Amino acid sequence: MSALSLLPARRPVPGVFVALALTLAVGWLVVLVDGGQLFNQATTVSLLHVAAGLGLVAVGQTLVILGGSLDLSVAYVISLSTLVAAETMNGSDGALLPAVGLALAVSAGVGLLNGLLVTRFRVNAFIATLGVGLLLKGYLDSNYDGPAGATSPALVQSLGYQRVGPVPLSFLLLLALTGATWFALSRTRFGHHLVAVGGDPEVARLSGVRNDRVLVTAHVLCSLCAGLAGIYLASRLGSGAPRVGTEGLYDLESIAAVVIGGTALAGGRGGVVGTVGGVLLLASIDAIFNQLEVDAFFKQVIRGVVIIAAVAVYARRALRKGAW
Amino acid sequence: MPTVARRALSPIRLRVRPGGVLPILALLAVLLVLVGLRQPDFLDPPSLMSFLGRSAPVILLAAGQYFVIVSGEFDLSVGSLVTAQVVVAARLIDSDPARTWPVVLLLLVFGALVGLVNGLVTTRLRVPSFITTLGMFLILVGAVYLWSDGAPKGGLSEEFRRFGRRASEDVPLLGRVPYALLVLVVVAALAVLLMRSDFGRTLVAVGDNPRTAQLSGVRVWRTRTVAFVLSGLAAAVAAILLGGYSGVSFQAGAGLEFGAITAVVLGGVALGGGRGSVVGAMLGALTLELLFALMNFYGVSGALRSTVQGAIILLAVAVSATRSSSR
Amino acid sequence: MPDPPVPLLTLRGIGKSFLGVRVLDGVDLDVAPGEVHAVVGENGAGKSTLMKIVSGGHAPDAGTVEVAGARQAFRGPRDAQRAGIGIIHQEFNLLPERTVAENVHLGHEPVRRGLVDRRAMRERTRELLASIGETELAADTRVGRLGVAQQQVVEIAKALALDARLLIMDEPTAALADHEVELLYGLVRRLQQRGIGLLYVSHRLTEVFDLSDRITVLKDGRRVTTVATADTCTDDLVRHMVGRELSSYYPDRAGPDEPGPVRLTVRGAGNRKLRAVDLDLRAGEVLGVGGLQGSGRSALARALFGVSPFTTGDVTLDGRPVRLRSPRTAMRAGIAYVTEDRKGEGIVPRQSVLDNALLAGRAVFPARSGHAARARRVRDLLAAVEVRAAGDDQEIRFLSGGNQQKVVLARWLALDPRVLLFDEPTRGIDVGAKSAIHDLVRRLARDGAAVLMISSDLPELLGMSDRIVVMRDGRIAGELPAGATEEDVVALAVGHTPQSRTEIDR
Amino acid sequence: MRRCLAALAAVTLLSLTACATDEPGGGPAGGSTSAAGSGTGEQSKFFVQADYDAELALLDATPTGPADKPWEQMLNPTMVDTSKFRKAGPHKLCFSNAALNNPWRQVGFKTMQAEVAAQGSRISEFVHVDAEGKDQKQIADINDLLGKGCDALIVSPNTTATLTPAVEAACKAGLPVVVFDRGVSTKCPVTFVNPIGGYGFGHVGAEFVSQRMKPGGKVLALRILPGVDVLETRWSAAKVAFDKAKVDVVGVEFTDGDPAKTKKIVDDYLQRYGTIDGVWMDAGAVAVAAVEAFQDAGKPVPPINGEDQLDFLKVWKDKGLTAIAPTYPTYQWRTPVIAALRILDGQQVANPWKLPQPTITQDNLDRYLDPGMPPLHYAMCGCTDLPGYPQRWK
Repeated sequence: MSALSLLPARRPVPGVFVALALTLAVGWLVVLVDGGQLFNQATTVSLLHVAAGLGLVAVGQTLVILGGSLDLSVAYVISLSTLVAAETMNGSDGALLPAVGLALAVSAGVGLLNGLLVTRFRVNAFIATLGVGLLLKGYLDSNYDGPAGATSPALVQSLGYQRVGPVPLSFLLLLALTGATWFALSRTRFGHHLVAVGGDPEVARLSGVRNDRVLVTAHVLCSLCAGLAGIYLASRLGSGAPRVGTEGLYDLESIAAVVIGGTALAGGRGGVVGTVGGVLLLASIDAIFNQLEVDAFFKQVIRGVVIIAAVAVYARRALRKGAW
Repeated sequence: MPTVARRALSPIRLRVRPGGVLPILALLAVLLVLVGLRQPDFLDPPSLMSFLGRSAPVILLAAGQYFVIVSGEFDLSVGSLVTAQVVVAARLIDSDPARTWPVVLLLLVFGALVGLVNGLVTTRLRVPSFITTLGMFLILVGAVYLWSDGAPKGGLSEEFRRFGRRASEDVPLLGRVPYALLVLVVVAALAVLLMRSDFGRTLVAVGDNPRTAQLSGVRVWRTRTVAFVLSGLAAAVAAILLGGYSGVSFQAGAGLEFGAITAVVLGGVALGGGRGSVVGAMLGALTLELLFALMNFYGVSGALRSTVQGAIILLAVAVSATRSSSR
Repeated sequence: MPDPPVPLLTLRGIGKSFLGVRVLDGVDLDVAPGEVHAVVGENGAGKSTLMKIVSGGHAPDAGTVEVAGARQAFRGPRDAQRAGIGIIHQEFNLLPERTVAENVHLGHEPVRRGLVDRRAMRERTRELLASIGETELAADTRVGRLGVAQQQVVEIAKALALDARLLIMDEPTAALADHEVELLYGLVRRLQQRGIGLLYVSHRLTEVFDLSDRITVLKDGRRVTTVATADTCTDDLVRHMVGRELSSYYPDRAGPDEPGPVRLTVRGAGNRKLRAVDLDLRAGEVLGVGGLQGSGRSALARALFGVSPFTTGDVTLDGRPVRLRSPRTAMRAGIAYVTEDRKGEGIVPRQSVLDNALLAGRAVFPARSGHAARARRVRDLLAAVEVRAAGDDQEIRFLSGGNQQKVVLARWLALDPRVLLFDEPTRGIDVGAKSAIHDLVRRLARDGAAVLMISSDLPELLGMSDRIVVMRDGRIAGELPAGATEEDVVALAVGHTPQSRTEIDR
Repeated sequence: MRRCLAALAAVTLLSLTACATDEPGGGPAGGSTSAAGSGTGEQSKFFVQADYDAELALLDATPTGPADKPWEQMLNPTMVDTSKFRKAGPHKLCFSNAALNNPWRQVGFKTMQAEVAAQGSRISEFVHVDAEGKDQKQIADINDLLGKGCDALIVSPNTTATLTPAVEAACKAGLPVVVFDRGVSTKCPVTFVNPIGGYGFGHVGAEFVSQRMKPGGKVLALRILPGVDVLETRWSAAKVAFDKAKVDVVGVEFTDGDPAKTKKIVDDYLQRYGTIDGVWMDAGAVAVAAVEAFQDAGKPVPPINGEDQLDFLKVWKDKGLTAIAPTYPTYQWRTPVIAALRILDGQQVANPWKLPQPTITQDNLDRYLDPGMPPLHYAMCGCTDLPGYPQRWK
């Protein structure tokens, strides 16, 4: 309990983990009956890889959502980041670090633009990040007619395919990022201020929080996370891919994972641990349905229902707590 | 003592205030001038009429989205709803003209029903509408693919397609007037009337401050649900016109939700509710459509279009946002 | 240590305009260490704007702000905090989802080796709370779980956490019950002794006289006068504020034959916050409801209006049983409710004055005699209650609090209600508008409406009511006739045992 | 805004300096870009002259194999030995599918399922995993399938370059891999099944359109999406044809496969240029919409190419269009199953297994137009002899 009591808002384990456990248990049973095996090594590795990709984005998305904002441009940032990384590396290990640095720098630049539009120009986050996404889309569409560049073999072997037992390195990266973010939220001024800005911007402002700076930082961090996801995807794919972000629906799925994880869409409540739960839940549904070879469209229907139901449950809980 | 008995506000001041239609009219005028410079015959009645006709579905969607946004919510499901409607229509009509009208009716009911579900889940289960309609989006796309085995089946009858494709010929002065434009004019008039009615004013009040509205006897959940139903109905009408215009495809409604929201915001309506006019929202959609036509006329590279679109939206919204932030 | 000759705060020629409207004009003011300097004035006199300028919320257009002799140009609240200026806001500036400690330290979390020192935060919070006599409150509690008074305590601790040299209190007692006000008095004295200067903004003149050393009166954005408290009296002050005598403060009460038949009866009614409420309300009378914050006063009004309905008991209206399940059913039955939280639930801020006034009618009653006729009627009502606005299509948020309240009143009057429930109808409203509203309330009763009026302002409660019921712990503790004293009310409200701190969440 | 531009500028600079070469190993890049266009702008970096020449040569080549079963035919085959994969049946076949999100893939997949059913006695289990158009998911899917004891793996990659590492990993696992539709940048799969390819498709359409219109006439090129490799090769071949024929390509527009957008684009181009003398499309999905746009504007439909979708064939026949339909036949979905089974039998298979890529012309139009099938069905499915026809495809 001592570790839990350190959670930022002192909330119990988000219900998403209960749902995750249930889903896995039921899924395991059903798959077993179907004659399959949910938890074999290959499936677990696949599940964790899918989770890692989405998770890296969703952790960043959690930050902006906690701050009462939103980022719809992450999908394009991911694509851009894969390309910047892969093209800079160009297949050689020597350019690995500069490439990673450059990809992150470009991503951070996009985040800065998002943040400034939301704060300085007071553009609603939905529209601002949608617009920035369109800018990036145009750039990608007009400059790339397909995958480009080549990821350094060292990165492919390490981040892309290395694993410790059934756990891929990338998933460990996600765990590390989650830990760092959790720590930042609960133990740094930035984290405290971010949650305050999301909870009530006016209260935060009058308490001396520099809302704009906090939100811009959150947007930069969010884009950095998306950039990191891009680097990971580049290491998985072996090259930069101009459509990988949009094809993966990383924008909407990351938001879905965040809210399934119990973070309020309006901001000010929630945390990054729940988000990882949300990501794992979505990835588990994927894995189970894969094992059962259920039609992808049916899965999409289920996904829609899960998202709505999860948030409805949180809403009910919040209502029962009453008072506020 | 000056009291409210004095009604001395100049009409100009009325329109420039935040939420007014003047900025979008100005933008529209600039685009019209640009089009006129490049393609003078675009402004001739026949081509203008056909442009308005083909823009009708998007404008209708913007109007539907306006009801939801002004009441303080979002509807991300309209695009998928349009797709679903078109695919459903094709399969049910199966090129049989006799089924046209029943199916049209069914589509309207279906649209209203989807709106009703969106509304009830949002208001009664207190799921933020962004999530509700995102979920509905996934459900509708998944369900329609599932139902049609991944490829639209059947076909639309010529009678059905008439609404979106054909025109009333030989109208004095104007020449050809597309049926879609007639539908648009009727629906737009209804929308304007609705927004002037008690319901319309109440809807805006709900978006502005739902607590106050509730304590003034407004059934907030019902009002918002009706807004979602209106959006669903608008999507149904848009689907009928769009299916008529371009035929069956899974791409029929793709991305329309973002287009509609963008249009509404461009038209001066505040996300979060409580401000803006339905006329502004529809003008916003018209402006976006004109922007696309403009890019066709100026030969902007296909791939660069989204950049131009994104830049214009950001610029327009940022300018109006910084201008109206009167704190 | 003797006071230094330099004042803590010196304002010179402060001016500020919004959208071309001059809100402050050449205001001078200074506060010495250990001094309580009260600022009074009608609503719209510019007090809140002035306080926001001092605390860095607004930048002045003209004039200078000096803190301890050093000229300051605050770019935000943060700069003001650094200069040692703290502010306690009228509305709570707390985050319900965060703990007490997190709220108290928001914006200046203690940091050790780059990380927030949570232990230091908790300990310091405990110390701060103890220093203002609060020992029960745990630093780890979520603020959303606290009652109103406890939240006020957190708010004060939050201001103190900054080691403020100058503390601004903007209507600090607005949400407090009387015995809590006593606590605040003690606190103010203690702060004074520490050499902290206080800027004290309040509508409650009693408090102003009890606490302050000097008083500055603002009117229409200008400073009318600054006087030593000892050299002035209430009458003078009110004259400065509104330019008229204190005399006809409250309209005459109902005559002996004015209260008509019983209009509303409540028998054995209760819900989560109320128990066994029995009540009769007559046509033509003003029934005052007193009690501490959280005693169930607002819950009573909200139950009668169907917001949080009674779950047990019976209510009859004009002899017929009614079930008040929702505001709509209440409105249909002829009940109107003016809420205490005008900003949060009274107005739709970005809509026009007319739309605000028409809101309730549009929502519930179809316009039988036509829309034009209804709008005309509402316009007449707006004129009758003397709303000051640039026009009835002006957005209501640009109006002063008093004028907003008048629009809200017009909204309900348009429905010809038989029962009117007022919850703190004059809170945060300037003296002029206050007496206009008092007159209106009395006139409504005289015209045959039954009025139930909740007020924390004891003189108002005593001055306006024909009868008073006092609530405690969700029950009706007792009834007092007109002419009761403040002591009677307080005795009933606290149940003769002082410092009862039972709080029921609103 | 300025910052964004700066960021974009940085990226542009970067891409200019960094994209000169590409990874080695038979990938599509690395070839010369000598055919840099004149009228239609710079040639795509997807364009490889050698591949282009080879594909165009294949268009006239005579296939080996049964004439009535084009899905078993091979063009200029080079056979490879597969004896090391020989195994006793029945077999478990696994299929990692890029997506099922368009009618072409739907028709193809149904055809494949029917083929599996037809080979029922030899296949014990057929596992299908849909990557939903996500590279990342397909990589995970392939990895997942490796743990399922498959006897052979069939892959239809979502993207050529990005799926290469995953396919390589599958090869290393020792089971025979058959790739079809899009290729991968590695030689490790036993065979790569596909029809002649994008250059052939693009060339046939463009050549037809440019021959049937007046010289120097105006062509509108309608494309689905940028950045999809199959479609890029089609366009790059069309470019060569148009530049050679010296026609004026007045616009290259992306339709997103959206018929409404298509009609608007055609409408605006008609308004801008008065007449359009030819329409070329990189895929048939919006061909009917383009035709309608001309009809609705009251203009004659110019020479146009579509694909073998029945709605287009029907319009073509009904309205007497001057049209052609190069195909990317869906019968290629049958071949991987056949190939996998042959490999498991130890029979030789061609690598690459090039399938013929018939073109529907005015002369053979009636043969392919079956009014009983749904409008978005692909005529070139080679599925009429399969179990469940026609119900399965309806």
